[in-house]
Amino acid sequence: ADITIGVSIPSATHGWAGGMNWHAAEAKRRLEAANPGLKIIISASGSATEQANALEDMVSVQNIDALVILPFESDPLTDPVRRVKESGAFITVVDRGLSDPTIRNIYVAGDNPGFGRSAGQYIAKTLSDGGKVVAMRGIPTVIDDQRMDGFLAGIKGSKIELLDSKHANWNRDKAFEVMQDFLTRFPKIDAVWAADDDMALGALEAIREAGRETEMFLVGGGGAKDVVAGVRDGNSSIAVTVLYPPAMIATAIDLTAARFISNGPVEGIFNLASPLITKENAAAFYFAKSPY
Amino acid sequence: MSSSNDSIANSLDVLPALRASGINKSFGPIAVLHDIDFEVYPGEIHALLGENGAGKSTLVKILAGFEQPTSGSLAFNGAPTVWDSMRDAEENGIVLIHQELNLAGLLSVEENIFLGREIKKGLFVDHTTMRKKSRTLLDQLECRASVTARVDDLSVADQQMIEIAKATSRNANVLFLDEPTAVLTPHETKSLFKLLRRLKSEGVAIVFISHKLDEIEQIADRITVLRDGKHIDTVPAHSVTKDDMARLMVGRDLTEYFPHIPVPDKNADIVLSVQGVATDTGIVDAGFDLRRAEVLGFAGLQGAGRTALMEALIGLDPITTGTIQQNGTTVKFKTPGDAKTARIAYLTKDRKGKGLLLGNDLVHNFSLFALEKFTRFFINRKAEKAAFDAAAKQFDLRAASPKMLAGSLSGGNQQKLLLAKVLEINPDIIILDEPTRGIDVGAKSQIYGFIADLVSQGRSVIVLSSELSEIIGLSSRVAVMHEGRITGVLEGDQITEEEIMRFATGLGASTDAGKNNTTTATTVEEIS
Amino acid sequence: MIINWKAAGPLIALGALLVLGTLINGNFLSTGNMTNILTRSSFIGIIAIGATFVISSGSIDLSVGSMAAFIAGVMIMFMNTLKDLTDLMWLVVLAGVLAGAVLGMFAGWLNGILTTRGKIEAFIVTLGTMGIYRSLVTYLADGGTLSLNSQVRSMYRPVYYGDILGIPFPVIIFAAMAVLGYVVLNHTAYGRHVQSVGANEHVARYSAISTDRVKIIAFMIQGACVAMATIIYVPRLGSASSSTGVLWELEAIAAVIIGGTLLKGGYGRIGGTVAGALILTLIGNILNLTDAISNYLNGAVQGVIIIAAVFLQRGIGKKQK
Amino acid sequence: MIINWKAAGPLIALGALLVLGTLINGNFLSTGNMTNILTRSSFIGIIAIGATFVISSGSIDLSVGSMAAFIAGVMIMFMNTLKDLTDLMWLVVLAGVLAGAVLGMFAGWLNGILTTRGKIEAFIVTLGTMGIYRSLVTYLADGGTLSLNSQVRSMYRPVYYGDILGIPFPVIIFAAMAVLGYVVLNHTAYGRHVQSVGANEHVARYSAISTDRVKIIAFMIQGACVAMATIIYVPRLGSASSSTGVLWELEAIAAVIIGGTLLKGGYGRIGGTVAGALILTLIGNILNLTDAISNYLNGAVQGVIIIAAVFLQRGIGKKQK
Ligand SMILES: Nc1ncnc2c1ncn2[C@@H]1O[C@H](COP(=O)(O)OP(=O)(O)OP(=O)(O)O)[C@@H](O)[C@H]1O
Ligand SMILES: Nc1ncnc2c1ncn2[C@@H]1O[C@H](COP(=O)(O)OP(=O)(O)OP(=O)(O)O)[C@@H](O)[C@H]1O
Ligand SMILES: [Mg+2]
Ligand SMILES: [Mg+2]
Repeated sequence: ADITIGVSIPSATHGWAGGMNWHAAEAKRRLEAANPGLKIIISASGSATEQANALEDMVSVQNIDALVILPFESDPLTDPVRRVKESGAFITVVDRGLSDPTIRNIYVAGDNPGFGRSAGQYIAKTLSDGGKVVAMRGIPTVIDDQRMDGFLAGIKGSKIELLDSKHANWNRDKAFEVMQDFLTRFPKIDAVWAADDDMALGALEAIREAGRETEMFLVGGGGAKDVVAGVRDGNSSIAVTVLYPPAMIATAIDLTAARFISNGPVEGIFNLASPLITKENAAAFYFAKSPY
Repeated sequence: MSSSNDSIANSLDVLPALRASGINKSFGPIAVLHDIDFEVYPGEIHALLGENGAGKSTLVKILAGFEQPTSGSLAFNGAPTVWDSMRDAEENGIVLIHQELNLAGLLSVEENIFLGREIKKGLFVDHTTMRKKSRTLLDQLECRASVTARVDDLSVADQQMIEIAKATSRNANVLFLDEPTAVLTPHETKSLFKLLRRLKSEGVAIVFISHKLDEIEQIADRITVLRDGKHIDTVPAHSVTKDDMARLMVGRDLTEYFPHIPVPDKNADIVLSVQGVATDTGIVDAGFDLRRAEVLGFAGLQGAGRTALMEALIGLDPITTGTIQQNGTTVKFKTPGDAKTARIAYLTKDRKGKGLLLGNDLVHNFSLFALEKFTRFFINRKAEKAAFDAAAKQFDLRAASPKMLAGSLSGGNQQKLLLAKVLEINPDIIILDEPTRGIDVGAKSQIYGFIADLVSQGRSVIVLSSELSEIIGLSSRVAVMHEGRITGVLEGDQITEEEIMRFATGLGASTDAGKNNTTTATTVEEIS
Repeated sequence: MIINWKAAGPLIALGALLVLGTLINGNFLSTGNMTNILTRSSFIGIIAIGATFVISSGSIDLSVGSMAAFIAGVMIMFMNTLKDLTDLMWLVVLAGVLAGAVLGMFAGWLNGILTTRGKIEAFIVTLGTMGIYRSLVTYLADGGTLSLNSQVRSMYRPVYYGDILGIPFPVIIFAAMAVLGYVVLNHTAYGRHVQSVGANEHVARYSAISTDRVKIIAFMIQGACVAMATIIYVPRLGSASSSTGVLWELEAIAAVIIGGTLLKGGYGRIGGTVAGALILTLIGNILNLTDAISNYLNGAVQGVIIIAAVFLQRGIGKKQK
Repeated sequence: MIINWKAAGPLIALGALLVLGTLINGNFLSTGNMTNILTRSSFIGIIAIGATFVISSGSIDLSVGSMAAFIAGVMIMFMNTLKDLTDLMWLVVLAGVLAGAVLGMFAGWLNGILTTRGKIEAFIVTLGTMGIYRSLVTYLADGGTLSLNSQVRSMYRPVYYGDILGIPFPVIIFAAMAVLGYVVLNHTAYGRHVQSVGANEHVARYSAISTDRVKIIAFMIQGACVAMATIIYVPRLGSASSSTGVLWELEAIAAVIIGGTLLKGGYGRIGGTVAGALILTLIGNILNLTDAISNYLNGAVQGVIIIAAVFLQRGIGKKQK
């Protein structure tokens, strides 16, 4: 191959990551078919250490010309990516920025604080007379913190009372149980914010089981297709969700490939906003074939 | 009964190496030792005698610091002592060879011998020296096991020799041997006795436990007899006969030793016919016939392959070539379960490792082999318990409770439990490997009685034993093995120690009394 | 005073947690919460009943969590496919359930065969199959989530959400499995054999017990239990993904050990296992009912309670003896 | 022809993987790649050397991954604090390294004490401490990432990235630890005691060996090894978070077992452990070099290779005998 692009992403341990893996594979298929000289190597890693290993292998064995990376964590991967950069590769960072912004050539940025904020603001606006809210967080990580902080910022100044927030590990089963216990604990809940659609779906099941779906609404996040479909059809207690497109990896691969194929000097920051997905616009965010 | 307790003390005019006074020991509510006084002098071999469960092992464990007495005191070289731990005792040169083997099977011979007492060169262990010393120790015992072999790969007898070598490497002042000869052949016993006599001459105090009274006669200076946890008497060995010993132990006269077992006639049905069997465990072209209602003895030196042959026959090890016929039809036992279905039972000689679940209760152990008998869909615990009670009575099993753990039984009672377990399936063919290992004289004749009963019911018994007297006393015919082959089958008048030993050493029949005569004589001499 | 600490250990821990829960939240003892706890315990509980057999036999099965995810995935795909072939939804569900059961027993058999015939430590075999099943379900789901067709699901829902006389269906199954497990372990020849093989494999072999068979069956019981847990799991959320069942193996093993079964084999207690599963669920429930403890420390609290619960029976029990 | 399969098993697997890697990618055998593999193996390898002791002694330690994360977290916080107190960066690093070592040994000691004095199965103790350390590091990091101050880091960097005569520093440490471990296990009284405790604790006790002490020291060696691995890990990524070291325990145990050490204790092989660690790293490396296999199936490939590697020595080895 004339041009080798390495794509390093976290492995598909939960829905959103699964969607992202799928979009990466789609992009590879599409781009390789269209550009015979292009080779894309996707490597999914289960931890920051494994991802650092994968980066080393891309440099020393695969001789990549460009790297598209969605870092497992920002700080620990900064140095390994720097070493890739030192090998002369072009660097595209996706979603989570590195600690040192000078390393990257392209940054396709997700907006985690905005993700939380949109949800918070929506709830604050909908419950303008005040209301009681519980929140469901993911696995304790920086992203999770950013989303939560964004959410708190979103409801700041409103009459919303945050009853409690618990970690449900981006996991439907855990969310189901946490929600059951929230329902036991709080006689009145007006809204639930889940920092990920998988968790929203789990929580929804628990609410249905308790027969309290008319009492409260849910706000999810991520844009899982089941949730998007529900929002679109308006028949779900999940009123809205916040977009955090797993397809951003495809965008990043496209941008990186374009840099080599069209020889265009593509560099810079591409901010992906985290807009609300509502009944009105949901259809546009529905990908039938994506696993997420 | 009066005793001559102090005669040796007076004559030697030395302090006892170890003295116990007023020892009581209870396990929970069960008292097993009552007010025992005991002493052993340097340069003395003091035999401890008693029925199974009399408390011999418990007493020596207390003396060696492995158990704490409930009450009573110890004195070491005259000074009162309390062994806080076995380590404490061991540091004072008190060494105990347990009744059951205590070796780390995955480690080598040399590693076991020096375990906890490694010889070091600076920071590191000195393999070379330890191997050399191990070799010397084993050579003294005339044990040929390789010092680098894994203990698991050795025979039980060799393992026992490793235990002895381990004990002697400790430079003991007081050496306790709890039935060391139970798994040894006469030949090995002889090597052991040579060693014991040497240690004795070096001033070591030795306490020796055995149920083989002729051994006691040979080696002991004094004899202490326990019965039901009580001290019965301590006497100089030369003052008593074997019959006296037995009477002291059991409390009554022992009559007929071996029961009369009728010899089946030559045309009796052949229940088991083995032809040309070979295995990967060292058996070569083994063949024999077992008749209905007979006791077929199997004799041979240690490692001759008797156990290996039987284990292969019942499906524990694969048979590479050869055929087995049971009652005229060819059979193939792929697993011990197949043999069991064919009503063949095998009693292992390794009761601790392969016979009993030491951490389980007696009933569980008893019924394990014959469990189907008590099971329709569920286990009928009542029937199970009833069968156990019956067996316990039949085999004179002395246990505090059926709920106690098999591991807490005395050695001899474990053996009885094991016998009861394998006989519970009501087998047609019974293979007994060292059936009286660790059994006291009284119980021994009981077990011989069972064997006679089995035969009178038309069952056939194979007995493997390293006690020639047992083989000769019980068997109507004796198969002798040597290096994996059956070298001869002796009948009637041919069954003598000399003849058996000729075949066991591979010399063949004694019809030609010519050139081999001297060799034979030496071998027999060495072995008896 | 002699207390049987072995048996009492888990019960004391259970009691202590119940008191703690009551103190923390008034709703703790409500029927709703108790029902939730029991229902939730059923998954791990049922799996742990199987694990009691495997562990009693001296083995261990690390693959149960992934196996559950894999079975759930296959069941869902299978039912979704069948649904297009027939309109009889009950038939679809029944077929799915059967497929799950068969697959579970097959998976258990595979673990057993590799362990016995391959002479590979169960730890390694099941570490391997754990990775394999986890991968396969990820692959089947294309990295995402497999969701059960909603029509099938509405037929299947009662298996999780239904109840008989107010007792949720999963709880009934859990109880039935516990009774069955108890009877098999303590009142059948097989149960004795399992514990004998775990206690001393040589002795078992010399007692004409086919040790390989006993172990393989133990793994198959484990597989069947995993399948049963999965069968009631699938209708709950109607989905399976790569994150389904993660760490269930550790929870199941913890439940078994907390319950008093010895990890080295030879002795199993189904009653204790049930208590162990309840304890684990209770810890999670109580942590959810309070915000006294930083969320970040949940794992630490769990760790401390697990160690304490086992200490209650092992440490103290031993000393008493 | 008699081959010692026990010893050859891991080497054959290693050889097969090397051939496979070469076939897959021409650059596989390049110095760069080989250096990477060796360097990478050092973490798991060093931890696995400690695990060889624990497993030989008949215990198991599931806490090593979390322990590594916790030690890394504490080291980073400690160094970041010290950095404000002194300008001598080498002193800061030295103090951090020492703190890590002490903490590691302490954590090992704690596992040991709970196992021996508390009479709790090592599996449960270390499952508990695994949760505890994981929680603590999450708590310390406030749910996020603890990052080492960049000034300290530049002083510390060579410990991971430096080399002596072209041999990376971590590889040198790994080799040194392996030699040390080998000597201790095979040529000291302690090494024999460890194996005898694992083979038969009763016998060891009857040989006047203080079995508790032996086990506690084994856990402390494990702790020290975890600390050593962490000490070279910290400069690599310069951070610690709740996801640091996840599943390292399984990798370490797998390396040990692949290497031929018996899980039930009594027999340990440091050389095999080193081979086992290399095998595991190689699998990951080869999977990174090819996209012939769907990423989703990585775990399955790993699982199969692990089982196959152990089968090579256990299954075949046994049959030969
Ligand atoms: N740990 C224990 N718990 C309960 N009872 C025990 C325990 N150890 C020994 N016993 C009992 O103490 C009694 C004496 O046992 P001991 O082993 O000392 O007998 P022994 O004289 O050595 O018999 P043998 O000749 O059969 O070896 C037996 O009844 C035995 O069951
Ligand atoms: N060459 C061998 N290879 C493997 N196993 C063996 C070999 N020889 C014997 N064994 C096994 O070792 C065990 C015990 O051996 P041991 O020497 O005590 O028995 P044996 O050969 O039958 O001697 P004896 O005739 O005294 O009973 C048996 O289970 C036997 O199967
Ligand atoms: Mg005894
Ligand atoms: Mg024999």
